[in-house]
Amino acid sequence: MKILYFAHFREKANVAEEEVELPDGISDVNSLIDWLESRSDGYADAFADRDHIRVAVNQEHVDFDTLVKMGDEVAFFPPMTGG
Amino acid sequence: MKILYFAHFREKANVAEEEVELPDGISDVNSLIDWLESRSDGYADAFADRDHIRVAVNQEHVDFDTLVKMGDEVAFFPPMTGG
Amino acid sequence: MTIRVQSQDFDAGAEIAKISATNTNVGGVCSFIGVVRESADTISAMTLEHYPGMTEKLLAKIEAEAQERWPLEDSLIIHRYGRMEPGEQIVLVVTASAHRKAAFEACEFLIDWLKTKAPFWKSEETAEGTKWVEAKASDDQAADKWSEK
Amino acid sequence: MTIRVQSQDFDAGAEIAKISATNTNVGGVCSFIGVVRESADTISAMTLEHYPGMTEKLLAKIEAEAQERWPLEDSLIIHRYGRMEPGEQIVLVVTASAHRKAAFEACEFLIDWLKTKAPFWKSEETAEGTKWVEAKASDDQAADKWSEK
Repeated sequence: MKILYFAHFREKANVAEEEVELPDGISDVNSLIDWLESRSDGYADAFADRDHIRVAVNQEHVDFDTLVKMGDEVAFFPPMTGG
Repeated sequence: MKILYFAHFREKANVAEEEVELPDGISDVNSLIDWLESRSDGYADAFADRDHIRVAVNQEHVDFDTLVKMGDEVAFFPPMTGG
Repeated sequence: MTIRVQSQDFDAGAEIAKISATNTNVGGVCSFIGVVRESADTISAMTLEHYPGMTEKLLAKIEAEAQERWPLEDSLIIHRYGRMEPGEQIVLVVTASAHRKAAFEACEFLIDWLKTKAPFWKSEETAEGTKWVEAKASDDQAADKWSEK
Repeated sequence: MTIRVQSQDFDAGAEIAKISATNTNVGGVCSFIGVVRESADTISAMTLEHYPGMTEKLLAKIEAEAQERWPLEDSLIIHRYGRMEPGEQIVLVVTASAHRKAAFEACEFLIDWLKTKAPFWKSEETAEGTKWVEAKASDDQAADKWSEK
């Protein structure tokens, strides 16, 4: 699975993009976040405030209960501030 | 009194601007229109549909019961269609 | 805070760029360009007549009202008169503000107002000859929505 | 019906003029230019980051939605990314329609949407260092008013 990090997610996790092998038991965005948080203090910090996490799976903005699988492109970012 | 005519008022009355001496008894826009109508068939035609007459006295859009006097600049025109 | 009533065409892009560069408090610039449209009657041209003197006076008044109602950093109204063919520009309204909502509202307020309250009259050249354009109820309604209670 | 996501600046005036000349069904062209504003914290610059690929996809989708909801003759969105200083242009939205109300509504819809739903993130350089700009509730409310029932 390819994971992209934008804005403060990139800064706190200290990675812009990575390929990960998913451990067993990860089926949706919620469980993916739980696992990522456990990887390091930086990741834990990035994902601490769940209300401010936005997620896209294969470039579609989705909810946390969306299913994810190997081969997906998942992106984490804060609420948008364009325009 | 200086009277200006715009759009179809100018075409029907066949005058763009004129200086008139007011006869006695003309005190407001209503009585001014009554008098103008009586001057010729062209004027009568121009002022026939009172709902579509707009009037300005000294370049201020006003109601028909507004008082007028010698020295005023009075203008007649249809509803505006700018922009 | 500029008003121009003129027969000659204008360079909308250059005018908008000028307003946009006003000062660093400007966060948004909204503009509207009115263009002569070819309607169902296939107009070959239209002619705009106005009331010189009163037009400028009223435009200055309404621009001042927009300045009072919205926190504008700058604004511009250019309105043409005379004969214009389809595709030609008739009117330009530009508003600049710190915030986009103010810029949008003031711009729409000004154009709605110009349509119904500024002393301009349009005549159209159609296949059957020249005729005066009738005022539209929808334009009055658009202008009325800005009336203050 | 054009979308550009780019780091370089754009000539807003020339872009607006192009849309305005689309065809003789165009009666009104509305445009909005978003500009980097010097705020209370006196920003020296801001940097816009985006999600390449997803941005273009979403912008195309929202432009198609605007085309469906309003009778537009043409539209243009240009959104920049990268570092920009106060006074620089960030975004341009232009809409052209036979009628001004459609042009205004579609333009405001697009910019409200870009503020809240397009994958762009701003960071500001302030006296205390660089910080990410927080999303504003007022922007969400502006975008929500366009939600279809």
